[in-house]
Amino acid sequence: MDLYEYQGKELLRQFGIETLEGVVAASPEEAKKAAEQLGGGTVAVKAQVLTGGRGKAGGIKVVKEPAEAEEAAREILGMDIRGHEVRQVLIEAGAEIASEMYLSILVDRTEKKPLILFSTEGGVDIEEVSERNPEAIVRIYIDPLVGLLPYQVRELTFDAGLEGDVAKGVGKVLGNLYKAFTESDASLVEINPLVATEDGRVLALDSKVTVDNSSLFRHSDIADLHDEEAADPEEQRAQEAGLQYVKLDGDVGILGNGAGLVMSTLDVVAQAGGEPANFCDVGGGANADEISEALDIVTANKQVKSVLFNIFGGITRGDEVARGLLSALERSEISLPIVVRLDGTNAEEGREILAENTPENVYTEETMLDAAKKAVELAQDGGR
Amino acid sequence: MDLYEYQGKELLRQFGIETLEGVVAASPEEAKKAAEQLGGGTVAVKAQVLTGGRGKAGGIKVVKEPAEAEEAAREILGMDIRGHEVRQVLIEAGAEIASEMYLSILVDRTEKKPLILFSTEGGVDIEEVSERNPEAIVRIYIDPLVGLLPYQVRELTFDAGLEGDVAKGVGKVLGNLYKAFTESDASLVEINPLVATEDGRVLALDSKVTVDNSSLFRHSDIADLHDEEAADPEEQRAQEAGLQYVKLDGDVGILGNGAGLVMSTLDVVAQAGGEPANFCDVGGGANADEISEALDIVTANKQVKSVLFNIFGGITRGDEVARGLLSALERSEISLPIVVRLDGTNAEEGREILAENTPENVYTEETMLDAAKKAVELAQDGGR
Amino acid sequence: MAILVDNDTRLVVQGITGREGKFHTGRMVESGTNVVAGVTPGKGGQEYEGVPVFNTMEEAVEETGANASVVFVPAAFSADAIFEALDFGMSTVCCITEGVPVHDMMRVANYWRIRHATLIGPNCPGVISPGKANVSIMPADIFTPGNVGVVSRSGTLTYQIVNELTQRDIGQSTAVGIGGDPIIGTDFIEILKQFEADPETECVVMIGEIGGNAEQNAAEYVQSEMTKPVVAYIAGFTAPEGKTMGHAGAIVSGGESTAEAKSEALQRAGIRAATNPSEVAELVAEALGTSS
Amino acid sequence: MAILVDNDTRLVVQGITGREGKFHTGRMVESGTNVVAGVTPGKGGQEYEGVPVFNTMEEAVEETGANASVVFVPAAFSADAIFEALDFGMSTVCCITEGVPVHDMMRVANYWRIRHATLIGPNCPGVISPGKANVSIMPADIFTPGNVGVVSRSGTLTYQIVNELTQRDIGQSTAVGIGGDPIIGTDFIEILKQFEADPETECVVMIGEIGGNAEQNAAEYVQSEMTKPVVAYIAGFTAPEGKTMGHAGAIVSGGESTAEAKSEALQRAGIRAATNPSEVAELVAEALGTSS
Repeated sequence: MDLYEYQGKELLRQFGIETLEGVVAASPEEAKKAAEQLGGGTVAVKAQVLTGGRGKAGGIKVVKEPAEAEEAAREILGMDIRGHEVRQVLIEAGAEIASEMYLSILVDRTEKKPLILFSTEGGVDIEEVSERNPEAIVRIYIDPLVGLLPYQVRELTFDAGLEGDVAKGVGKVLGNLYKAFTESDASLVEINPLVATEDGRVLALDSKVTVDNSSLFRHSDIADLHDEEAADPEEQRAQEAGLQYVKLDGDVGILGNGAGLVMSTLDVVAQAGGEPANFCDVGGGANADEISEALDIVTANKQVKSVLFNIFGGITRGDEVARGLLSALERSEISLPIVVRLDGTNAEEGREILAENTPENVYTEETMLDAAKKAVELAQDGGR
Repeated sequence: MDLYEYQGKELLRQFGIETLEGVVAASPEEAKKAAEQLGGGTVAVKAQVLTGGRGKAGGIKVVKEPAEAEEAAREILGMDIRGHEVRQVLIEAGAEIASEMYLSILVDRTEKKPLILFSTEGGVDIEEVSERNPEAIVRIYIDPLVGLLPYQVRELTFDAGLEGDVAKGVGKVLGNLYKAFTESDASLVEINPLVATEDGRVLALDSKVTVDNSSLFRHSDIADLHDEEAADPEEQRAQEAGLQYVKLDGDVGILGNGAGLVMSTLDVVAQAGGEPANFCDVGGGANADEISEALDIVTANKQVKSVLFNIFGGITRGDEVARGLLSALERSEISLPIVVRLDGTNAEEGREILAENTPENVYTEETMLDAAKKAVELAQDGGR
Repeated sequence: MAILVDNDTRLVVQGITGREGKFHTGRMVESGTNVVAGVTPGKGGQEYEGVPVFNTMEEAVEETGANASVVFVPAAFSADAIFEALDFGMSTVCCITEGVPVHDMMRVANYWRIRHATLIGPNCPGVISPGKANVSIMPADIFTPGNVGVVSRSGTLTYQIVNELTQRDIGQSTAVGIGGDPIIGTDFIEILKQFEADPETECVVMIGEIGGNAEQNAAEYVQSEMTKPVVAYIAGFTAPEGKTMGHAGAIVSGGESTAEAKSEALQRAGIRAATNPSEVAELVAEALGTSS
Repeated sequence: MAILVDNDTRLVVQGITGREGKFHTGRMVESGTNVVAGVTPGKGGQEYEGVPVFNTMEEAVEETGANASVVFVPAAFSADAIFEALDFGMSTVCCITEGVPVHDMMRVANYWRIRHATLIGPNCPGVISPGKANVSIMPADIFTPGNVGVVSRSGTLTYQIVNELTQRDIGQSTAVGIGGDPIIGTDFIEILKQFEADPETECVVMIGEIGGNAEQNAAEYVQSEMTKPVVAYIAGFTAPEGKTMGHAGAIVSGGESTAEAKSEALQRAGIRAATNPSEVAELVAEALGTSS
């Protein structure tokens, strides 16, 4: 689960990391009031979206007075930044910045440890820095059973060439950030830029925090921050139904059982010249309710012109799957062409059941490749 | 550093472990007032001493009303329990006890891990239980990097045959006790007995807490509890001078450099038929100030009839040691016979220096055995 | 032989009395696995499918000499169950449970005892050595004994591919589902190493997907250390950036985590890569010299 | 040969710029030890006795190829220094510092990397392999090369005994002061094991004291595993219960921790036990067949 900048900063502050003073606004008027509240001087108006690249998209403006803040908010609110609508802006006080740095902690999958990344080249994309000048990034792995050790903090500051107050300040932020990372079950906490001010303070000018979804049961405060409005309505509905669903741009709706099989189905559809409209994993069972809900969600996307249902019968046998599917189809009023490919245990029996009972808009195929081709063809023919 | 029962209980309460209500009293009058404050009913009057066996010594009395509490306190205050004078009593409310258990966490030196000991046979000496019925003790080692795991708590309660509220209550106490143990840098936390009450609560009826002296720099609150009055005055003075000193019962005062060498010196004196009056390690150097302070402390014990000074010249050479000793002797006015045994690097030179310059009451010997014999002989001759 | 589980496996089911635990215990027993014990705190003394239930792993191991465990306990308690299994000497631990917190898994993965055991999962289908032992939730009847080792991050995709192998009369030595989470116990490399050493295994199928860079590391290992042929398949070429595709670990989050990057690494390492699942069985047949 | 430290030792001194660190670095260099680096945070770039000082172990190891370290940093920071030494691959770490918190040491002692290194101490005099390397605060001039291994919980008592050995022309292969704290890195057994394996060592002197039961464990080990003669001495027969005798770990706190119990265990194991320090050299001479 991703947090908005302002939520992430609130979390950082809870763990003792300093940020600039800021107020969230959802309208130009609120933005103006916020700017006044912050003293009436220079403020930054920053789009709150759960994606990167807002700077380049014009989602951040620095203005000199409240009236300008109102104007900037009017421009930014409602913007679409990489598919995300801006519904809030953060109005933030200014600061005299002496230097910009980068600091993050993430979960390193290979080492299975928290990894700290630090660079004195902050404010830019860290992947860019990594490619251009890998030496400029200090990397330190933490043993999660031991925690962050004092020597590792020193190593970071020495390796980065920090000195004096800045070294001390960064060390302190790092200790607090590691605490925030572990105690919030984060998979990523990133401060870019982490700035040193002219008066020697070190503070977080931006924040990017991702909390492990699997841990939300023990972080109800964070779970409560989940922003349902920001999610795609079909994704939201799928989540409520316990389905794994991701919306894409194409016109071939896809359902299947098992994440790997569904991902593979998307690939095969693309290879057949089609464009998948979504990823949808219905899980292991052949429960008619679940199948029918999944079909409804997939076809609620008006771009979908055909549906490919790819099932491998494992523990749930092919004949049971076929019956579940039929019962689901009976209940729904989908007129779109549906290609069913059924494989695995008792697949033949399942296909026979389908062949005898299916409505006209349902086609069965034996292999994934053939099924994909058929679904693509049907979509190109216009579907409904 | 050992805590008094009432201090240990205060610590346990800070970590969420329930105890009986209690008040400390330093006089019979205070004891009476305390008993009244606790409701005027049955209370226990318990000697506060930093040693075990107070029960057998008559240091605990259960009384039915405040006047009796006053009387009991009068008997207990001033008592000598295994060399410890009782200066305070804890007046504690009564409880309906259903069962007595034993729970402790200690540092296991061999495994280098915290070790939990639990028994449903509480209220008695655990070493006794261990000998009589070792099966009655559940032992669980904790990995200090992982901490106490839920499965280990279950294991303890299942292995001990606990059920229902008592199992839950003991589990909760254990979690809190482990926290108290680690966060206080304790080397021992012991609750004996840990009791289950008739109404299903689990609480600590006694407490024994030892905090690692080496950790006191980060526990100023605990360090402040150090009871200077309870210590032997010479031990207290030695501690202030940074010397390792332990008072014993004999008449041969002993000084040396290095804990092992001094322990060995005590043993050799005993083998020679003498009785060591103390253990005193003056450390590695040959600083005249330190030697003179150590000599003063050792001879402040009026039982001492002769002194054995056993030095091994290592990095500090024998000649330097000899000069340090002479300068120390010049300053002090000790008339007791002092046997000096000097060995190690430049020992011969050192002995020569001593031979030429020492006052009459100083004897030099070449070997530990000879020196011990001489010191014992001199003590038996009456010393001063 | 086979790897990880075989006829010598004495399995304990942790969380045996839960819905999933019960159901799959029945299936594992049915497919010939020597399930010697179950553990559910508070249910000690009961029996399920002829399997005695204990309160603790300590008791289960003491009473039955179990040497491997499979974990079905709920996600919030899975790490605790894994620690318990490791502390009582299990040489293989399979955690089926989905949704185990990543930080819990990091702690487990860095525990010293893990270096003396093989942890498969979490969020995995388990391990099956056809005809010997089934420590998994996989449909045992699509498997058949043979000489192809399978290691995969995905469940149904594995079934799909194994089914096609079996249909071609190509049997499997062991199939290992290493799990779809960001932090898993055992990565591809450790399993590849065991297959390389297993005399029964002659060819290995590796099924990867987007997220992380385990496939790249595996490719390097295959190139430098393995003599046996490896056939690979990667899923997720059409996955968009930043979206979790079903598995918590299947997410494109930078250059290395894309299917393209993985595919390129495989090719650089000279590994046979299938472009769709059905091609895998063909390439395996080729590699074994049994293609018709 | 020798154990732990020898001519191949490339030593880094952690806390080299402190009073003790400086003083003993001089002595270690003097006695021929290859001291390649020092570490003191913030003092990087300086030099002491010709030894370059670095800010971090990472840098010190990278620049000098150090393989062993000796720790002189203050007690509150010693565990951190030991973790740093272990993380950068030191095979031997000697912690001289006294007063390291017991809980810090328990954490260090249970860290997985400790299994790949030998930690001597804390609160110990260090290790010396006469004529080869001196990683200690011991007076090097009382030692002489030879074939007796010495392992001890005490400093000056070791000097006393070594001095008498040397006076009898009995040299030492390596002398190890394992330290007087309740929780130390390496116990008697690990050192005995190394002496048993060391071709240069023909007889071992073990010096114990009250507290814990390491001597009992060692006695068992000697009886069941060692072929080389062991001569032992235990100090503290006259120590009262519950009093710390100089060393934090030297305290009688129950049956096993007394000198009597240890002495009995030695006798049961058939180990030659001296009743006073001087007898040790006699018994060693006897054991080596060189008694006059």
